[in-house]
Amino acid sequence: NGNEKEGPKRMAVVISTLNNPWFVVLGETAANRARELGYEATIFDSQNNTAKEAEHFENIIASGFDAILFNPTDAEGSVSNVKRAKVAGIPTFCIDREVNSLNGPVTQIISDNFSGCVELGQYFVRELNKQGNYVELLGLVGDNNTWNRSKGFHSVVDDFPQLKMVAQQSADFDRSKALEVMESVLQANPNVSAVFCGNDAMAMGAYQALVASGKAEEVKVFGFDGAEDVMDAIKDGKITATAMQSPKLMAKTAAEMADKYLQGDKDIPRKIPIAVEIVTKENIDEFGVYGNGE
Amino acid sequence: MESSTVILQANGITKKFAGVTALQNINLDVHRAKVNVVVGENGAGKSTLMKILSGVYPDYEGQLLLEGKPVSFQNPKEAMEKGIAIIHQELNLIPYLSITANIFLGRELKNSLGMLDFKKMNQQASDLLKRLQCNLSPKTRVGKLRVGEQQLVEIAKALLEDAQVLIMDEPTSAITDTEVEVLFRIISSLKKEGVAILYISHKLDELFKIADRYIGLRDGEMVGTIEEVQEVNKPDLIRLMVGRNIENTYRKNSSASSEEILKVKNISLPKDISKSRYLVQGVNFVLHKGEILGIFGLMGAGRTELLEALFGLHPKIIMGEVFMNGEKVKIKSVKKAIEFGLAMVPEDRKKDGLVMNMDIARNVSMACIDKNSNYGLLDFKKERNQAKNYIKDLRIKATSEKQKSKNLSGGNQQKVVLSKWLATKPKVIFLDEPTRGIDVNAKNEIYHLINELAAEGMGIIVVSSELPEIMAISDRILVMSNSKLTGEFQKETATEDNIMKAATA
Amino acid sequence: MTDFAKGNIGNILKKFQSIIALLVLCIVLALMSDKFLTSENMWNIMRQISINVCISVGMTLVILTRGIDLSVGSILAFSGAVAAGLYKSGIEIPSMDLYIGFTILGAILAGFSVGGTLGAFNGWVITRFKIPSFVATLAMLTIARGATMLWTGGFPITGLGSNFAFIGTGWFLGIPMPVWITIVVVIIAMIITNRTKFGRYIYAIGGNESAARLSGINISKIKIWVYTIAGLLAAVGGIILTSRLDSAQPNAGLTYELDSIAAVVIGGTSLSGGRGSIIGTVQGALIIGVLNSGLVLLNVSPFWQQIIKGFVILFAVIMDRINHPNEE
Amino acid sequence: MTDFAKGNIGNILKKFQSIIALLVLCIVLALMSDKFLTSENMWNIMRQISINVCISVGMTLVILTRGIDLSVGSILAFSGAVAAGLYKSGIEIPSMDLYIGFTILGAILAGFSVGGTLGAFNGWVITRFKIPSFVATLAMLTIARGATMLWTGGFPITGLGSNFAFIGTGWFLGIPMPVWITIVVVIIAMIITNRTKFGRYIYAIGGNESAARLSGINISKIKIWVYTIAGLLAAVGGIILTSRLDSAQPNAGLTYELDSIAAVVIGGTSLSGGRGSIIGTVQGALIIGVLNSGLVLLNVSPFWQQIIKGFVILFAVIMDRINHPNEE
Ligand SMILES: Nc1ncnc2c1ncn2[C@@H]1O[C@H](COP(=O)(O)OP(=O)(O)OP(=O)(O)O)[C@@H](O)[C@H]1O
Ligand SMILES: Nc1ncnc2c1ncn2[C@@H]1O[C@H](COP(=O)(O)OP(=O)(O)OP(=O)(O)O)[C@@H](O)[C@H]1O
Ligand SMILES: [Mg+2]
Ligand SMILES: [Mg+2]
Repeated sequence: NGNEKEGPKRMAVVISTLNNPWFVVLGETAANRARELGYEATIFDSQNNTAKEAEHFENIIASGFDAILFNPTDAEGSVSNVKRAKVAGIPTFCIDREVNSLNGPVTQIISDNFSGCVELGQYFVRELNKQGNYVELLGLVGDNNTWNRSKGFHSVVDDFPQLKMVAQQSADFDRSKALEVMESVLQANPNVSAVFCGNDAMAMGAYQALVASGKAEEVKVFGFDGAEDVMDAIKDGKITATAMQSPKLMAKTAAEMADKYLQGDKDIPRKIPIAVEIVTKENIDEFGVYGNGE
Repeated sequence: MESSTVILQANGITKKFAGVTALQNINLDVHRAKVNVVVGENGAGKSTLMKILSGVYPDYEGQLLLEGKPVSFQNPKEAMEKGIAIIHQELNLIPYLSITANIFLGRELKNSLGMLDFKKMNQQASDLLKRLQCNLSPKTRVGKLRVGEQQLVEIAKALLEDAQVLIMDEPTSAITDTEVEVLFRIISSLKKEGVAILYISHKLDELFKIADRYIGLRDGEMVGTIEEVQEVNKPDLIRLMVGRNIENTYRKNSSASSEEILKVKNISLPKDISKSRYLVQGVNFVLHKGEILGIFGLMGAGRTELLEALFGLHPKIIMGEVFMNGEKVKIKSVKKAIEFGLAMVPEDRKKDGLVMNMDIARNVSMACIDKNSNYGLLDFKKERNQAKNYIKDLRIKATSEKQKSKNLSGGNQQKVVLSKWLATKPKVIFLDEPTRGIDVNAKNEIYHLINELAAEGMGIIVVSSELPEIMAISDRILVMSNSKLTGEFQKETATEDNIMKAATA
Repeated sequence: MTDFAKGNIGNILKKFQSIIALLVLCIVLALMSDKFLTSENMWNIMRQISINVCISVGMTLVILTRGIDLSVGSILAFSGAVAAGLYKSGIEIPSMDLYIGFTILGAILAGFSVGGTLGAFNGWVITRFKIPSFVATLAMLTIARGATMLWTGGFPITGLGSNFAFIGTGWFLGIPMPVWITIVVVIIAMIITNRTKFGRYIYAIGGNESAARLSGINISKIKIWVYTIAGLLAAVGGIILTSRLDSAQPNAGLTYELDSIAAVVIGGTSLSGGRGSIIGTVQGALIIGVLNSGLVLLNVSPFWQQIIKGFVILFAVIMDRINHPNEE
Repeated sequence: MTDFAKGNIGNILKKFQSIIALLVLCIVLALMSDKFLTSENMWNIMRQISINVCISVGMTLVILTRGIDLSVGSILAFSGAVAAGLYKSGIEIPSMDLYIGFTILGAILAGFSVGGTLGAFNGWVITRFKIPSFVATLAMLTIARGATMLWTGGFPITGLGSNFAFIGTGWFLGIPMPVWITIVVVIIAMIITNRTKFGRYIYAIGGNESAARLSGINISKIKIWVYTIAGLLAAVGGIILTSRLDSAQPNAGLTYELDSIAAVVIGGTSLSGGRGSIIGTVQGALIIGVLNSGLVLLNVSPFWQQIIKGFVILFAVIMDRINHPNEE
């Protein structure tokens, strides 16, 4: 193990993807906090690919990092990686997403997509007061976050028979795809009263489609993430709500926990849930972009 | 006074390719208003020299003088601008473009708007074609043309701009005798205009008709020139090229037996599914053991298609019956054909004959690879020895059996193709234009070979567009004209004009 | 005589095969959804394919020379990001406290020159070192994407304002701006390919490069220009996209190269060069666009959409083959 | 004489160029990081490239015949998912309350047959309709991906247990299993390409298809086999991956085709067919693998990594060009 080697200790920040600003924030905040605490920090991009992630872990173990701040690509697929790190004596600290292993990581600082979308769903139902046609834009259909969010949302909304989902399409978490898909969906379903989007990029795309077809007023848009432009859009009442996962808070906590652990203080809860908060025009002023914790 | 007769002069030209020295210190004069014929065996360096004169190869040692002034061309265009045009040995056309587009390629005419001037170009193109007495529409896609017609387009290309030096590297290798006549008429008219013609051909007979002086190349070196062409005869030329006399090994006594080795009944090959037009129609003939059967015809008669059909290349559409040694056979594929003991040396060795990137040994064993493998694994030693033997027997000019085929000259490539097929130990071999673009020496060697094979009891079918050749080597001559058999002659009864009659029937 | 007639039918089929395919597709969709044949939906489709058409026009030229360009998607993203970045924040050089601001036009031109330069670099590498376009542009695909990430830091550049948005979302004489741009691009490209030396040389190089060289055509020059144009048109696409989204996404244009190649090939352009047309490509892009929006209109599951698209591509190309049997 | 000598040096360079490139790379990395030359790291690299090597061996055969296979990534995902799914839940047909369970071996064979079948379909379409492999496999890329999504419903299939995991994570005689598998694949492939008729025919077809046809070679048969093998090896990769992750990811193998083509080309195989070697491809894959882990060891930012990789690909291919100047 690398604890006796000279020079500053090193933390690896493994992020599921950098193709989405939300995760870039997550990664960079964690890395910066680690640096503030006097560590070398390196960011690894798993490109939403559990195989790539496994490679990163092997390289990390080989080059003897001291701790891993870990944003997993897959609850199951990532477990083996965490275990391998543990065997090599490198502690792992999960951020944002869970891995299905209680004793694998030192701790898991998670904001549960599912429960987040449960809350969002409840707000959604209230906003539409229990009736109307709505559209759902899914993320990458191969990505399990897509489905965690979708399931959380439906676990609430499906109990209300007057809420009819007239279209469920994928827009790959991508703004332009969302714009195009939404344009077409609006052709088939002129009278929808809400759009639920799997992330904020898609929410912005959907909103632009609504603007283009002059429906921006009557159709409510719901996002997920708390990205900059969506926060602004909520301020201006363009987008109804998003779910704020506070990536910055999670990232900072993770880095601090890791520091604490490396200092020798081992008593750290196995799970540190970070509440997912619904951001609306009413409470928007309580939030910074990507959550608080400046 | 020199400059008046000599328009183009090459001093001490040397050209090396990776490994090979193609040209060694060549000094060449090209005379105005004359047909300067360059003769030499395959691989002597004729094409290479021409490519240097026409700017295709910008890098070489030595110097070129045009009208006494030193010139060096970076690309063919510069040579063209200086009035040096070339017809290449290989066709250089764009299949998907029209005849006009090909003729004007790189020299397009533009209208006032800077756009292509189709009208004007088509006009000029059709004028050129008329001049060549070829009645094709200039708008036809070149890909649709036959080899012969494509070569006419190449000639038209060279005639577009009035060059002062016109290089022709085997321009007649694929065109009909009538078309040749037209070309010669054009050449002599160009001569009158003072144009210098550089002419290369392996058809010696046509050289006597047009040559004003001969320049001999051998193994990349000048071996002298002949200025007085009147008293030059074939042996002289051959001596100039080969350096020694070679007696024509023409077919003296037939080795044909009465035993039928191959018999085809009423073979037809429709041009397309709707059997409205045929490439081959109702062909019947027999081939005897040890017999050399010549098939003559003008370009496009359908001879290649006939051979291809028999060789199992068109199994889906071929109609009729084939018998080998008396029993009916169904040739469903080339593989089957080879198993039945057929072999075919194709018309176009570059396209269909060889894998140019592979060495000689691999090419030779291509069609008989099972012979060179044991327990399913290839035996390289066997393969190389096989190739060595053929290089010896057929006198293939190559550094070793490991030399890549693409670095061989035409004639030697042809010999490799022959070896490849002889290696399959065939009972019947089809030779489609076996001597196209091959020098007298190699020709004779191949004739000799054919005779030997026949003597060993092989049945041989030779397709050729050269009447003298056919008459010289065949025991029996079939004539095809637009896809039908139009005549059959025994060696004795065959004469030039009754064959020609049948061919143009 | 019969032959002649047959030839004609063949030609007609060849000429109009993709149009026919397109019509069939449209009729089917119109029958399945009454929402399909609305003018609004038609404009949507037009607007949506406009970017693909711009890219595919460049791709067509490249493929006509027997090349391929895998880097268009990344170049699109980079030039879009550069334009957006410069327009929003200009260039600041604190050291010599210098600030250069950019007008919309300036920013757009900057984006174009980025696209053109990267394209030219592709062409230069390909011709100078005689390496396959597939590899050269594969490398550029990675490089330009990385450059985009560096430039944007992984964050979208948003909030470009309504003037910039006009390019992608505005209307002019009752036609959306992107469609206008595309029409102009297509017309110019058609003139170039059919009526100019340059276009003629493109076909010649694709048909038989060595013959073209022997005719004194400067292969390298033509090719470099072709790849430059491809890069330029990718940049045009990038500007349109950025302006439509009012945001330059770091991962914009991912896998656009595949859509574009699909459009070109469905349009009947041969990957072995020398045969094809701009108008065919436009039809190819239309087929894909109509299919995309149709599948969404019918609310087909995203899973099935991929499978169906795959088979449509196959089908279209097989049709082309059947109409050009003996061409490579 | 000098000529001869020069020829020799040339040959040596040609033979060993990618090895040289590899050594240079390794030395540089070893100097820059003491962690590089550890046996652990070496095994990592081996294990990491094993999947790419398996795929790239198939890709090499395809490219030698002058084709290309863009569908390997999707086929990898699909066959991995099928194997995992069958092993975990078997087949249930409630209607006739039938249940078929699968052993590990059974599941793996099922995965192979899926890969082989899709590959064979590629080959069949390409030869039967004479359409470019690029398009046929592009279609398959979409189709197989869609099929994977349908089969998995978009969810990873996980919890396959330690026996299954052994294939991807186990060690045998001090060597990781994936490396064993790869070694076997490579050796077989080398024998096939260099010493068998089949291999010779592959080169012949790539070198000059019509000459090959006239030599009695059944082009279609050979090609169909080649694409089948490519599919099969993609499946092998899929099994290894699934077992390593103890989970079949629906979006596994995205863009693997590009890594694989890069490996083949860096290994000196010509995209215009007929020239190249398996061993070269292995070296190509090694270069990429070493680079990947090296960039991480040197703690290069992910954005820069893409850019550097792009330039390395360019550099490697240009070197190949310089050593094979006059080959197509
Ligand atoms: N590109 C090349 N690379 C290597 N060697 C070459 C190349 N081109 C020609 N050679 C060699 O140069 C010599 C001359 O070739 P060239 O084609 O000029 O002969 P030729 O007289 O035209 O033969 P033929 O009458 O068959 O056309 C031959 O030995 C040939 O092997
Ligand atoms: N590329 C082609 N496209 C259409 N028809 C062709 C083509 N090539 C040949 N043909 C037709 O096929 C028939 C035979 O042509 P081909 O040139 O093979 O005859 P051939 O007797 O073998 O002549 P040669 O062998 O001397 O070239 C002719 O009627 C010709 O019109
Ligand atoms: Mg020659
Ligand atoms: Mg013929």
